[in-house]
Amino acid sequence: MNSKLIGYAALFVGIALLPALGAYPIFVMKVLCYALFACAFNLLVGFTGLLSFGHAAFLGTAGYVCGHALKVWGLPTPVGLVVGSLAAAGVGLVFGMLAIRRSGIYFSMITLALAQMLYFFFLQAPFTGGEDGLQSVPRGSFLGLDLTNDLTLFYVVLGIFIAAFWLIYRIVHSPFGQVLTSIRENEARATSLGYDTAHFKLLAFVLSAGLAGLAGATKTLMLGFATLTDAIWTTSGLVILMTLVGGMGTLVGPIVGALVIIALENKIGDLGKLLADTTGVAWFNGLGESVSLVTGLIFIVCVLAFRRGLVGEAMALWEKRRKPPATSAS
Amino acid sequence: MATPALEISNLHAWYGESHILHGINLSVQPGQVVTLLGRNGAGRTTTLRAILGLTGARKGSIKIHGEEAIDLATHRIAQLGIGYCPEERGIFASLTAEENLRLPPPLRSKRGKAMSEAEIYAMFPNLAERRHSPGTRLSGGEQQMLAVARILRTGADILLLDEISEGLAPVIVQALARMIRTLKSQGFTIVMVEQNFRFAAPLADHFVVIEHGEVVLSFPAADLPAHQARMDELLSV
Amino acid sequence: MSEFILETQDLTKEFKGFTAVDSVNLRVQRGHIHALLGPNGAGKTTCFNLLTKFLTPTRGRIVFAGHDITGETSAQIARRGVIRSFQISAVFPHLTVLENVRIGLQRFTGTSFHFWKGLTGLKTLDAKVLALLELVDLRDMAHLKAADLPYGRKRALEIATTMAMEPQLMLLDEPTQGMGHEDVDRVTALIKRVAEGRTVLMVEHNMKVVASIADRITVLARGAVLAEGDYATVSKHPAVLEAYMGTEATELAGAH
Amino acid sequence: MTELFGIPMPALLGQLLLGLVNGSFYAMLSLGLAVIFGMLNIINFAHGALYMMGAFLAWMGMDLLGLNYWVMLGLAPLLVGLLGIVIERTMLQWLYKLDHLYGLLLTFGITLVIEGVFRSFYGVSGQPYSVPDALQGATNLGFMILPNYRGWVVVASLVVCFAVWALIEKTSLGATLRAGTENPRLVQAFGINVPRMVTLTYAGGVALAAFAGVLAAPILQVSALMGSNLIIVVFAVVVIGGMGSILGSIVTGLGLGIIEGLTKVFYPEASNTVVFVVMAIVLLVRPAGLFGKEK
Amino acid sequence: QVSGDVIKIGIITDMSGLYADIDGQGGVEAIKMAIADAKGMAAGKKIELLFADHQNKADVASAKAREWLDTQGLDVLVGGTNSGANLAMAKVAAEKKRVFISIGAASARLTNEDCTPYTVHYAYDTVALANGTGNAVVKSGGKNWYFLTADYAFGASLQADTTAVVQKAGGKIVGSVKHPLSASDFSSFLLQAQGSGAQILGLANAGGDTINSIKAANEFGVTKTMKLAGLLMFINDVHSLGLKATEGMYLTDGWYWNQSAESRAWSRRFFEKMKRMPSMLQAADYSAIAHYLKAVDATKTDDSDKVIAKMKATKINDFFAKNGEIGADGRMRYDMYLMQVKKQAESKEPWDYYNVVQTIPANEAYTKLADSKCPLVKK
Ligand SMILES: Nc1ncnc2c1ncn2[C@@H]1O[C@H](COP(=O)(O)OP(=O)(O)OP(=O)(O)O)[C@@H](O)[C@H]1O
Ligand SMILES: Nc1ncnc2c1ncn2[C@@H]1O[C@H](COP(=O)(O)OP(=O)(O)OP(=O)(O)O)[C@@H](O)[C@H]1O
Ligand SMILES: CC(C)C[C@H](N)C(=O)O
Ligand SMILES: [Mg+2]
Ligand SMILES: [Mg+2]
Repeated sequence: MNSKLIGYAALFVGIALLPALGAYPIFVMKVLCYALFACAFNLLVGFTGLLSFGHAAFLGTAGYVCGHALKVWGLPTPVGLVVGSLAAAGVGLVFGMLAIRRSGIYFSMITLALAQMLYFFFLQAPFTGGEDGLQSVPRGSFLGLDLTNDLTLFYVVLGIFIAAFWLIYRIVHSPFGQVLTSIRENEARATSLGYDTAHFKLLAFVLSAGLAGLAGATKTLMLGFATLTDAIWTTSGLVILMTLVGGMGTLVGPIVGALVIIALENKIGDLGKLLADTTGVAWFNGLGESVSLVTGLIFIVCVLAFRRGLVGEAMALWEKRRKPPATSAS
Repeated sequence: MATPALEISNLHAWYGESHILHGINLSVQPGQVVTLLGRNGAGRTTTLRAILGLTGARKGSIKIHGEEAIDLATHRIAQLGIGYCPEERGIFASLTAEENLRLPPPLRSKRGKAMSEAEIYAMFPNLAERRHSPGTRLSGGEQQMLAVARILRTGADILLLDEISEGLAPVIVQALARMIRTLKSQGFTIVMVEQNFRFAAPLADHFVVIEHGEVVLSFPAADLPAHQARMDELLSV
Repeated sequence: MSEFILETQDLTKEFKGFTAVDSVNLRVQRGHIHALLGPNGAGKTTCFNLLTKFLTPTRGRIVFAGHDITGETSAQIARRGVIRSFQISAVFPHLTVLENVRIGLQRFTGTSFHFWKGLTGLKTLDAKVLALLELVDLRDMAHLKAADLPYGRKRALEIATTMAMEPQLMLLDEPTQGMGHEDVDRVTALIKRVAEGRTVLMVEHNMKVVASIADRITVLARGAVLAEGDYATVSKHPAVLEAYMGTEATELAGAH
Repeated sequence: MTELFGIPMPALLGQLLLGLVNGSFYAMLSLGLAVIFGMLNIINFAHGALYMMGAFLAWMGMDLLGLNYWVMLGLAPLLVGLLGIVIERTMLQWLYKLDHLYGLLLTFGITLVIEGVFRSFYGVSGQPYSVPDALQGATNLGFMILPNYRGWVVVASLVVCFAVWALIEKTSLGATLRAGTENPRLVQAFGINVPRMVTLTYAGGVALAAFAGVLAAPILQVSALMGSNLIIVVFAVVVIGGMGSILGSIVTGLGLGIIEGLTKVFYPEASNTVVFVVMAIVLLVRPAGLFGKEK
Repeated sequence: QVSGDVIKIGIITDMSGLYADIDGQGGVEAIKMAIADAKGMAAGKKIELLFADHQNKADVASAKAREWLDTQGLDVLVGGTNSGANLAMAKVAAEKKRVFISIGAASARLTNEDCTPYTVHYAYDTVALANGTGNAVVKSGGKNWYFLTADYAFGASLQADTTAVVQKAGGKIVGSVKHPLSASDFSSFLLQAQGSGAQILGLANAGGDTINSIKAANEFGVTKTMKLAGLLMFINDVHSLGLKATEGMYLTDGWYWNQSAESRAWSRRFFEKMKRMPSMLQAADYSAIAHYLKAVDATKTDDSDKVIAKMKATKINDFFAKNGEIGADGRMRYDMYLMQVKKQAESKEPWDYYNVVQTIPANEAYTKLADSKCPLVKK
């Protein structure tokens, strides 16, 4: 347990030092926001087995609401973040009540469709700015810190991330988390023990939506805008991919997944140029525009061969080495 | 002796993680009728399903007319000449009685005699009458007849019949008994699972008793009196 | 208080064009071990599913301890003290044996929705859990993952979890299915032991088990009750012999 | 001019007819999804991408090889069907034992790859594809001028949908398919090569999508993203219909197209969302969908 | 003084979407020509060019802009097509105090409500389009208008500005319908327009959207009852629709390749590279960058404030514009043209599509500096 804590602490200290080591703070913040988004998503899929294909809705809702709160209502930054997250949680409650009625693929399809409905709403609602997005959201200040400075903002974002991660850790290791695990493992059995599994799933859904909202609100704060990209279904797909690549149901997996995917999105153009230069195949130059092709391939590979994700596979390897043969059946 | 129609050795089978069959051995000569006996849950149905590769994992050897079938896909095994009438009947709800009847295609091996539809309807007049009703609207007995009837069309020569007398009125059971005699006289090889000993006893050439996934007793019909006591112990409750 | 803890009236379940449970009137007496018998597909599991609301009856009424529970949800019924096991073993495979049982007990702490709390609060339950595990000989394995248990032990774990809920009525679906001889005996003894002071309704194919512990037996065939009574009565009932147990030795001899 | 609820009749009928055109696409796509789901238990996310491919193949056939619309109407589904065989054999078949969600995820990945390929070659802007000569022009229906091509789309898709329905419900091949969706293991035990049947079903389902794509090419812009927005609406259609019956998916598809058309008349702002709103209502009232079986 | 010892130019535009033909790769090429014509050097330093695709998404554009400005030491950012993306980039550039030249965007907001000290808006805007086409159409008798509007910043601006012009000229707006950017099916929108009974269908959209709405209008026979007014049409659009579908249409443009010998000469060079004639935007890309580079040369620095001041102080005189002038609000004002699409028979060579009907003087085409809503304009 303790070694785990040390591990997390080391991870966060490492992240905190990144800008000092020359990393572009906005990039790191972007990874952190997506990592939080993925962790929130993972809270649902990894611990209840419900695969939501509509999580972008929460990211988007919180982005718009937080942006509107800061820009139009002029609320203080922390309040804006909270309002955004609560709005996402509220949407989560409504979606959850509908979607929880079905499970498996149907659940995924329903969340996808509901999110798309919200997307169209955002497309037309006046306060979102439609295709143009909600722009020029002021960063304001956070407990007296001026956030217009990228570095200050970075530490605040990191702080938010750590707090949220801690909350997720808490949820997973709480009495509630125990029930969730049991539902994922064997829902019928959990029901037969007297748990109203729908209520537990709904709470998990709302918590996940709220935390995804926090990610969206933070992202809006950091970039200064909220747009439809946050709410569109490919973003829902992206977060699934991040979680899948990192490892569903592991705590750190989504963070790793977010890093890999965001880095890939940002650097793939360079990679393409490199490949084009070394191989002489000009087509690679266009790789930057083919992010979806590459992410698609990763998806396929993950589903076919890598279902536990990077962290999951690493953990499995580790376990195998520590505990040679499986306990033999008597 | 000729090549056995069906020869099973050391067959193991699992459902998920429960290990159900623990090394079944069974040899059936062409034209023979073998009856599998045992208590509920002993593993008789599982034996039939394992022959066709319908259980989870399995291992051992299954030879059909001398050909090893353990690694074949289910439909390839069937093509070697097997007609299967499952315990749960397996009548398809979305198909009419006639469609159910016509579902199994003629098998390539065609060692047995493929009955024509007319012959079948002659044998089971009820079915002719209800040929256009959805399969599951038939009464339990009719469904049972249909399940047997549809494998008689295919030209399979090894019939695996799982409790076909279950739930049928005595008259029908008698008809089935006659049918099995006919089939036997036509050279079919039959492996049947039966609870209804009264039905099975006069038909069988050979009895096999299964208990906890193992063959505990196997003897020709002629030796029945000699094994009476042991049978009592194994089958009675 | 009525002497029957559970009564069904005219309980019926139809699946598309087919009746799996057909007007069953079942009465389970308080304190009994009541066995439900019948050939495969007779509707036993479906009956359990109806009693626990995993399926909704097409018709009929279910009364438990004087309350009409026909309209209640699975979880509500469970909270009334009707706890079931499943035909195919139902443990939480990636939780430890201890956690498996604790999940059940946790319900009584009222903290199940507390997502902000740590697990320390649950640790107070551990002593009770271990005592229960002792009862089913699982104490030594308390910290293994349930998935790593041999099959028979999983069934024992399932029974322990069921027991932890201190149910008034336990529904056990083929608790000995898929077990070796010794496990069967162990589990039989276990059921006998845990049945003290409560009521058990069980489905079982293994007649030896039924004969040795059942106070009363109901035989189903094709969804309907075929016979009811104690073992002696039922095992001589001609319809039962015909439909279920097979012809007896005497007739077996007479067949030739 | 006659009016209904303050809406001029011609506008109403016109939008209804356009709704029917959209509904034809919903019907064809949800039908393919239903057929595939029945046999493979997989929700084929790639359906939209393969529909797009159908349209693109039509365009490429014309652009690169000079093959006309009618040739491509046959050829594109064939090619996409072949691709379907490859997808099923090399990827999907490994997933049947796993949770169905993996099928959804895998086909989602396939979607991204297919779209990515077309995007990297053709960008996201639409390629124009002209209406075949025989169907040029428009017919004045009195209440609206209906381009002949759109009329053809409705007719062709209805014919195809009902042909598929008849194939499945009325032929012995269809009987085998239906039996296969109920109990594939048993069907295989009768000596039928079920794995091959599964492959062909997938191929057939996606060929249907490609056919829809070719039909759509002259109406819509042929673009890499034309399938991805449509497929989500089709998912909603499927949730509403409930994967119960073949006929159900056809009826639901057409019905929702019409509902959408009506919305465009009465409350255009909601026309994008109406299908999803209907879905929410249906979920509240009948969680299993209109034609769905109770689980 | 030149930061980083290099003059870095970046262009972010639509390279793959519905506006890719109008600017896109061709725009990049035009800038490359400008750099080449400056011999790759300005103020004695090397010039470098970066380009990226914003996919018509404001967030992609602004994130990329921010990254380049933060990490690449970009000196001047060129915003290609799409007003939404340009409004977003203008904010980032202003925040980072770097020169931003918006070329493809139409929205006049860039030099009004949303103006910044660092924004230069080149080529055209919605006001100029409205003044040109809107006036011409009303004058030729088209009084009742219905708008088909692209649902984003540009569409809204164009509709609003045209509405003002039409109403001022005595016309009437009967209704409007918004369609999503990059829509694929226009049929139901057109049906609504047809039901309105208006004479003129004003297409407040652009690029692929305009092309498709015109096609569908023909298909549904809308053209039989209404006249189309393409409020923003580029030569590429006319090219892909063909003269048959477009002949006789009025449109407003800031530049036409065949308008003068100078223009023809430059355009032929462009044609060599791209195999098609340049649009107004591509020519403007060249002109704007050449103007910027001259300002850098003159001030011997890449300091934004100094360069901008110089750019505003110098008139633009090249093949693209005569006596063009950048105002305090950032608007580059120059003469615009009302064009009419030639009849098929009149067209002598490929890309020979327009007759110049009227020159609209700069001060009539654009919002007067004094009327600008930009707070930078001292009144
Ligand atoms: N799908 C399954 N999953 C898990 N266990 C199964 C499955 N099917 C059967 N079993 C178990 O396998 C054992 C053998 O069952 P089988 O059906 O072969 O018995 P049987 O001898 O045919 O008896 P009967 O048909 O009278 O029940 C039983 O314990 C049964 O519960
Ligand atoms: N969800 C369902 N849909 C349709 N039919 C069902 C369903 N569940 C059960 N059945 C059918 O209902 C009948 C009774 O099944 P049930 O599982 O209750 O039998 P059982 O008595 O428990 O048998 P076993 O001893 O094999 O467990 C069977 O024919 C079965 O196929
Ligand atoms: C190139 C143009 C068509 C872009 C459009 N004018 C806009 O401002 O978005
Ligand atoms: Mg059996
Ligand atoms: Mg059962």
